[in-house]
Amino acid sequence: MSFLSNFWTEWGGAVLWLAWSVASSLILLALLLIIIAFLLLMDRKVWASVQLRRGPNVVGPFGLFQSFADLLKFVLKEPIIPAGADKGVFLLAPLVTAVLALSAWAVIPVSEGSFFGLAEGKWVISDLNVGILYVLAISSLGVYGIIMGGWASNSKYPFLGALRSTAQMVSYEVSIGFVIVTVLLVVGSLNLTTIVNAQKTGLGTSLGMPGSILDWHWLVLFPMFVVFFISALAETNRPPFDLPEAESELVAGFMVEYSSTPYLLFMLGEYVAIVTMCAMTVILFLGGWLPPLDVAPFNWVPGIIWFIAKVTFVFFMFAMVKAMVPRYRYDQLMRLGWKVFLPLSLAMVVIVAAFMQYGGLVR
Amino acid sequence: MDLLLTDYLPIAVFIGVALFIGGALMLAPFLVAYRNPDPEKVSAYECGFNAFDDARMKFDVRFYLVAILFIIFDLEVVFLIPWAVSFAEAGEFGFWAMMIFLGILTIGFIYEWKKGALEWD
Amino acid sequence: MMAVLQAYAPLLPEIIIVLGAMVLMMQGAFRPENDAETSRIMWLALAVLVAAGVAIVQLGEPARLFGGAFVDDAFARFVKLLVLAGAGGAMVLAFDEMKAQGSFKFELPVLLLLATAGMMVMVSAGDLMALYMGLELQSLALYVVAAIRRDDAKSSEAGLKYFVLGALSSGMLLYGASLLYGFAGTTSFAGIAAAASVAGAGQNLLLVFGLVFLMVGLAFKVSAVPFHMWTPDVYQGAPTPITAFLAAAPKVAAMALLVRLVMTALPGVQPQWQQIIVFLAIASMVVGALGAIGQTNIKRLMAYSSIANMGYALVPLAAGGAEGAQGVLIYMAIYIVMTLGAFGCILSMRREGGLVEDINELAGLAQTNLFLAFALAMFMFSLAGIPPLAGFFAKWFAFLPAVKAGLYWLAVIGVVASVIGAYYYLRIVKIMFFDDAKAPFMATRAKEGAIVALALVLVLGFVLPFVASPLVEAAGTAAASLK
Amino acid sequence: MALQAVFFYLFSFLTVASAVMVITARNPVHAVLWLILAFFNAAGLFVLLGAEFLAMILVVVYVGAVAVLFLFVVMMLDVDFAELRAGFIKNAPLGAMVGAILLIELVMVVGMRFAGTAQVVRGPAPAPVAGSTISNTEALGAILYREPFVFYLEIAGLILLVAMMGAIVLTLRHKDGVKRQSISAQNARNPATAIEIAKVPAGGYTVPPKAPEKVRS
Repeated sequence: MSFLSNFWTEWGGAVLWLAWSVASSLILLALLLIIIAFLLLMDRKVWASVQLRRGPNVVGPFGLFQSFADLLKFVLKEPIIPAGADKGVFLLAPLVTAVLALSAWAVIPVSEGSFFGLAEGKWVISDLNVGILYVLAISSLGVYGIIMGGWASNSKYPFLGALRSTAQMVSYEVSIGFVIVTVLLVVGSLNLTTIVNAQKTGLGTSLGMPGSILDWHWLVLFPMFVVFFISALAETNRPPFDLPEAESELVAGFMVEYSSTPYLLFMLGEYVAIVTMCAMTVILFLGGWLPPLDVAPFNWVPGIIWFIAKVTFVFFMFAMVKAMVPRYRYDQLMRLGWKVFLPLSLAMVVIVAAFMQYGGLVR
Repeated sequence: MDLLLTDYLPIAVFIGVALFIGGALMLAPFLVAYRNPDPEKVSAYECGFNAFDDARMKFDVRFYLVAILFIIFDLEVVFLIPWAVSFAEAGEFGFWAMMIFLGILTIGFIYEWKKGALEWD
Repeated sequence: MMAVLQAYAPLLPEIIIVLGAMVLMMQGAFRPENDAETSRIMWLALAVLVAAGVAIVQLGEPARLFGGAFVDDAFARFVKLLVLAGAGGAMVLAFDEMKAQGSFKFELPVLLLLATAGMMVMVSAGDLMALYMGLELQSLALYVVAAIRRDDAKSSEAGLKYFVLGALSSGMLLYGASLLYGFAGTTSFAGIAAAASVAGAGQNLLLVFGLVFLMVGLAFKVSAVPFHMWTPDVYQGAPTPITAFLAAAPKVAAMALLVRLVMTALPGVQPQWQQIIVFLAIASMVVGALGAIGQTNIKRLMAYSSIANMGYALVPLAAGGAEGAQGVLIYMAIYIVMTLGAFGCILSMRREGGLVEDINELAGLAQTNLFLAFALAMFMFSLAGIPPLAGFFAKWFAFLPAVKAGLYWLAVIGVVASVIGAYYYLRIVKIMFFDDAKAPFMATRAKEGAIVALALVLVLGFVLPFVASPLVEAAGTAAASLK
Repeated sequence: MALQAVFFYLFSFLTVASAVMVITARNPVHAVLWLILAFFNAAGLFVLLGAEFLAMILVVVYVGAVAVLFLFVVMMLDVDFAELRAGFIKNAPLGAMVGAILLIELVMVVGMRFAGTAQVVRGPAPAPVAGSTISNTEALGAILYREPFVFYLEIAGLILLVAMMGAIVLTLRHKDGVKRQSISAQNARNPATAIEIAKVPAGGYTVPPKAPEKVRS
């Protein structure tokens, strides 16, 4: 007994801390995955509606449980590892994709203040000083899953898909970097919470509508908002930039040889990355958890609800783009990235900086 | 120490939990699913044909050029980030210092453009 | 605003070169790519070099900028003029030959200008970081230039070898620099000098190891033995005009950097670096002299010759002091002239199929082209150190400080190595004048002829007091300004 | 403090171990993957030092960009493993010697520290002001863009410029007969330039006088 009590006095804090960390991580991950399950359904529903179909409607009411059924199906499918594949790398690739995509969420704040009144609680796992760089780093690592999967499959379509994908993601990452720099110029901090809070005042305030939707960065940095949104599509291999898995050319690109849960992990990673990008759009440009108007009914709603609503809205845009825009050809894709977005975002960096230096635009 | 404990350890725990979930999903079908591999099933997919040769091949040097140009612009972004964050402290001198830096790289960008390095063919 | 700009006036030569390079780059990018256009850009690049030279002469008071990272003193100016001359001379040599080889690209002059800018930063470096940045700017441009004939396996290989070994040496240099930083807590030469002048600093391992690694890195760049392995291959593989460039200006810049580093940052530990320099000098002189003997390829021969020459140039540095620095500067000035002249002759060894590099093809040159044979003979005599040619005086000013400093045996080894070296230089003369004539070379092209003639005049005329004494004096002033 | 030490040794060990794997891995792609792991651990070491910005940049630049290039190169090259290994064995003694020298030096330098013969000639290392809330990114930004570092910034720009030129000079090739899309030409098309109305006489035929201008797409 004395051993136990000694243990508790010495290590109790650490154990509690660890338990709390694991618990909060689990809560966040579980919520995230459940939300993604429904967003996936929404993606398919939106797509179906645009094409005048009904979409999944069998499992549960309105097909609400479709994604869970899919999960079960994947788990029960036979996992196939091609004979010529590099087994270790082949299995590592989907794991890397999914885990990296998920780990970006460790720094994304979904609201502010304390978490249901808990002293230890925050609305984010870790409010990093360099949060935005962390997200940038994680998203720049997204290519590895694809490159590893494509290479390890030892099959032609995956290889070609991986090549295309890498060049594509890499090309649009530059514009994303420049967009982030313009936001940093306006905000002056790499911390994501600070970036959201900086949108409490801005253009709307000077126009006489403080704390409103007009304060958010999407208005002041409108071209950057557009560039970021489109680059996010390209960065996550979403249509119309889904060349790495263009089914009419490459069958399924880097995922050709995958089946069962390894395939599921790729899909999961992809959707988590998409939702991360939606969340980043919301944080950088759409005021995070801030209500669109700082007046009575709106500011009663908790921040988390606003955040989820906004993310859902951006995801809806992603889904609509997928449904409506035909796929780009590869040369057009590269042209857009290098010859339109790159110069545009670079010029915007200079313009915003010049405005701040000489035009009296102060943070 | 503080930084480590308050900021990065939770991230490590989070990644650990994510890894656990991912690993569990990955492992599940190997435990529960029916497995019956045969040579046809585990051969590389090539629209029904047998693969002629190794799929890993030499490819266009252009991909490599894209990767190099990306590194250069990525570094440019890296130089811009601290500048953007400390924009007020850097002052007018810092502003023009960065403009010269960007000017040098813009010259390089124009050169690339005119040489056709940004075209895909 | 003007006041801010005025403070940066000492940077004017560098700014001229960099701006010139960027303007020419834009011109090349926007104009059609053909030989005539590239020729124009080459001429403009030469004009930029001249403008920078004029700017250097016109500079005002010596100054230190950026916390001592950029030092503008008489030493820097002298070496910069040498670098500009070397770069300009090699550029003139590059015109016709690069055109003949079909790799006449406008990027060539632009890269050479940027490399020159890097050398100028190196020469003015008063800080380990400036040293490294200048060195990298220079090296990176030269790696590309060495491989510029990308469809030629040899040129690509030369570029790759140069790059890999250059990167290795940069790594060594950085490792040494980080140790020195760990020792002194600062990267500025003045700060290191202050820290190193504390009594007993010579026993500090951080300082000693840092010193060693810095020396190794720089020895790579000046191709001093035992870090010379890349030189023969790169010299042989790179297009000949590029080899001329590599042999001239970068050597001077790296040597000057070494001089400034040991004289201004490490005067407190002279015994330590003196040992290293002595070793490098002896090894380079001996290996350069012996290695050249078996060579039949004239570019490889020039590579060993330059290795040996670096050994001779290090002799006065081992002696230290202003006189030693003066000896190095005089040696490097004459070395540039001899090297460019010799390469001008090598570029004239042309037959229908292009350049001829085999020494035996020179047989009987005196009967077919007396001027070329005479000029090459003079450069060889000069490299061998035969009076009254310039090379003799170079060695004189190199060995004199060593003798004065009591390094008799170093001077003796130098003289012995010179005698061995004379064997292979004289062998070429013998082949040219006494062997049976082979098919004649094509007529020497005007630009190469001009460089050869100019170098010949300088080599022959160095004995005249009005040629020698301004150089010696200027080198003396430059050396004295090293503090 | 113990926790920090644990992580320090963990990261250091993994860095060294993966560096060893980089040079012993049979497959160059695996070698690059090990290298990436080494970069990650180096980033972890930066975090332990409190250099968050550098840690993130290390990941963004080295893992996100440089290693991608490495992977490309390794995938593009037809590396002959047998030959590579032969070369390794041939050069191993030289490499081992250089490595040994470096190791001995490091041990001596560290040993000197423990033996207490190291003289501290410099002032205390710059440390953050206690209680300051400035992040290290800001601190970096505050010195990088003014004297004297602005000098290095501009030279870094020039080095990047040379790198751009070098990459293009050495690798860029244009294929012949590539049809490129000119979006401006497409947008400039109008009915006047694109179509022609020809009157076809009844029972006859007509040959267009000239082919309509083709716009490449």
